[in-house]
Amino acid sequence: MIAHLEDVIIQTVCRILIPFIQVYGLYVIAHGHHSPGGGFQGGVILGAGFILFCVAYDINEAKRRLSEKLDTVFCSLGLIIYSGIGFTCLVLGGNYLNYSRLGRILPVDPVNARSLGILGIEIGVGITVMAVMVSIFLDLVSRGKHEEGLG
Amino acid sequence: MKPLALIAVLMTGILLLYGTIDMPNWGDPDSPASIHVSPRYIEKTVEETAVPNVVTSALADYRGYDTLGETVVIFTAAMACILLIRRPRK
Amino acid sequence: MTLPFPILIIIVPLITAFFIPIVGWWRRGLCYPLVIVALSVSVVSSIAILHMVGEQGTIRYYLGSWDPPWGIEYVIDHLNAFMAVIVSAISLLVAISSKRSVERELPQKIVYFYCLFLLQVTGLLGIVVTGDMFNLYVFLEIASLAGYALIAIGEDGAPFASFNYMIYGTIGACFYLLSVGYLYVVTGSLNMADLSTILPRLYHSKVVLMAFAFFIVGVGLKMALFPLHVWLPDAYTYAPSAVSALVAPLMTKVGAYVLIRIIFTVFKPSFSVAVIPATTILSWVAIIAILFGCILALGQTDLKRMLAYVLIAEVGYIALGVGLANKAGLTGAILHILNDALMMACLFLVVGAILYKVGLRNVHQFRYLHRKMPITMAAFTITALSVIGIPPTCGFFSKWYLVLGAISAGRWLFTAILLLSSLLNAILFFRVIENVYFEPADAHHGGGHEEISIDEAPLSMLIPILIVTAGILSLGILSGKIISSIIEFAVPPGL
Amino acid sequence: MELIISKYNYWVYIILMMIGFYAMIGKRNLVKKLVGMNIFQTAIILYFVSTGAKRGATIPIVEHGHGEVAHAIQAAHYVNPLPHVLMLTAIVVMVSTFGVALAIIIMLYRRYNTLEEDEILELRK
Repeated sequence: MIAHLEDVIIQTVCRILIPFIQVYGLYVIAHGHHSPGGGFQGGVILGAGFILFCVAYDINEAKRRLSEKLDTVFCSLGLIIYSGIGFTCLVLGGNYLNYSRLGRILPVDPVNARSLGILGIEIGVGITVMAVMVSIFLDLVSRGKHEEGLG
Repeated sequence: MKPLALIAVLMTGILLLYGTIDMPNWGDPDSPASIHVSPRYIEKTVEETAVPNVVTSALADYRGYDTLGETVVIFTAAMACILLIRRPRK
Repeated sequence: MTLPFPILIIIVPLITAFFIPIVGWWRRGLCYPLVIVALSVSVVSSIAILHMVGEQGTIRYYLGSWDPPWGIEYVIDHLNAFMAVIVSAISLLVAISSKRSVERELPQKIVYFYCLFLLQVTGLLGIVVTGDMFNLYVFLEIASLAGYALIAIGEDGAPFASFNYMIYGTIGACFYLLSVGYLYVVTGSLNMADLSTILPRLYHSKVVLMAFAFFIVGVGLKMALFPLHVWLPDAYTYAPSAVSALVAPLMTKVGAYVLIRIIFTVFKPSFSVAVIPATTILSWVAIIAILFGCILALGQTDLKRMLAYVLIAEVGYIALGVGLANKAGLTGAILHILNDALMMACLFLVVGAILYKVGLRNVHQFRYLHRKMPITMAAFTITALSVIGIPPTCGFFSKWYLVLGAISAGRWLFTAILLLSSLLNAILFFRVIENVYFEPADAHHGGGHEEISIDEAPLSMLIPILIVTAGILSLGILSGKIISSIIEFAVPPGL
Repeated sequence: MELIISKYNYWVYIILMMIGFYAMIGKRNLVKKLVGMNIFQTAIILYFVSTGAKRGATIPIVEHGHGEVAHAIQAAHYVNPLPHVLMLTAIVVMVSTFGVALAIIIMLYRRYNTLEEDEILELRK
């Protein structure tokens, strides 16, 4: 077990750095339309921000901010958003995942409705990928016993 | 066991190489792959989905169902890790 | 307005799988009924699709309303609908019977077990229904990943067996992906129907030849065809009983379906029979698989391991039917997919019930089991007769068509081996039945039999076993009707 | 010789793939098998992405000014996006398989305290 040093330098640097990582992750998700990026890359960056927090502070500290239960809910929430959008397109009369049907409920023409549908998909994927990265990291690192911390 | 593995590896490698003889050269613009299906993605994406990034439009719209399957794959991995390793707090 | 059935089969179990972790935190007991409801919805919609296909012929469903070569499409003809009904029906029955054994083996992890159970079934249904090569790879990966995890939670040897299964399964999936890549480079499209129109011009190009070879190896690995079956006995023996009852009948059959789809739909029979003797090689491999499976099954004392080797022999039957590449052979193969799914489901459910109730695995310790569990052992005997191929049961009819196919293909050696394997199966199963029903000779000197109370498996396990046994018997009688209404059209043209 | 020059990307991916394939089936240690699996899958991703390349083409993001008439977009100017889309899926599949494989290895180490295949086989008997 690595002796957990209360290292002030690492913790203050992380405390400053992590918000910018998360904003950059949101930027990558949101700008999937115009620049390389999208749900997966943005979700991984958000997950990496949280993993940095786990490494800098102890896992119990991190679990106070994002509990095990909330993490599992986020995992399924992203996918529910994704298939929910597909399902609303189904309900609105199109085939599954046909975003142009969203134009009926959103005040946009079918082409921009597709663009909004893609943005909704990216958000759903981003949430799921972030939650999955955090959940797999916490499980693999602490070998299942979260309360014992890293290593 | 090791020489057997070596033979299997060499045989697969030779078969794969034999398969690449008829393939188009690297990067030539009129190879079948860049003529048959993908031109429509590039030319029509702004017109149909108002998304300039062709990869994102192909990923989330033209082949959006693949991405749903992909996200389900990563969701399965998360559930598998929880099922296999996580120990309930004694 | 008609419900969009093709997508309902996949989406309902998928969305339920997402809700189960959330519901599981809130109230654990709600997961099991949710799984049953989701699977029964997909059973109903797959039967409705089979009905619609019967009337209108092939159904095409464009995902995202993009037309085929650009978007992903679902193509459902007789073969797809038939497989979808088998997969969803058997997974529903296994889900019903899994309640007790899961509660005993994995008390805290029921929520995540059922989530992965549903994801595995969704993956299998996704493979069966899709008409796009890459989409098939994605759902193949979902099904196998859920399979690796479910098998790894079994008894002592399970994690190592699942690790080996993962290595072989990943090699198989990557070979499949590589072949899709080889076809993509030369044709430019990923859609099955589109490929089957472009490929005839390229039948003599080396790339297509290699793509076909690696398809066969990749799918053979997933389907545990003879030389590539090394991972199967350990994986299915150490898996928990509910998981082996789900994976054994379905995973290999879906692999066989993909093999049929590649050999006869993507590559026209003119390629797989005439240009390269793929089907003759396949039939020879299948013959060795049948012999290998039956002979090795003789040597096993653990019932589950014996059934795993019988499963390898059954996969050999299907591959033989495909290898014969004539109408009778292929009808036998497709009918055998149905029959074998039923038989393997019933056998593994019976083994699960025995393990749950008595905890015995060694075949020799099964004495007087017919008194303790009369109904379960009766079901075991009927299924054993079906595996051997005795007329009233369904096993006979698929073997009958295989023999017919072998004779019409003029392969007398194959017919001889088919009959020999039935004999080996007979020896195999009668050894077990003899242990169960008849006292050994040396026990006659003892006093009267001590009174054994009937201690039958719980109801939630017994009903699925009875349904499957009734299925085995009734489908045996109805097989003529099944062939004329479904399999007649499912057999690819041009054979 | 011309065959090798004009098709060298296929040679590279095959060599990489065979190294990974050998490690997967030849090596005894479980973690080395996993490293081989990673090389094996990365080689396939390299193959797919190299099929999409076009000489003299830019990244597949279509520049179009808002409002002014967009000049006709030729497909030859942009790289073929489809392999990139497929490989996003393959990368995610690789990561997920790796996560589950590491989870299984942790279970094995917790149970047998070794990662050598032959030692595990003996302990299991």
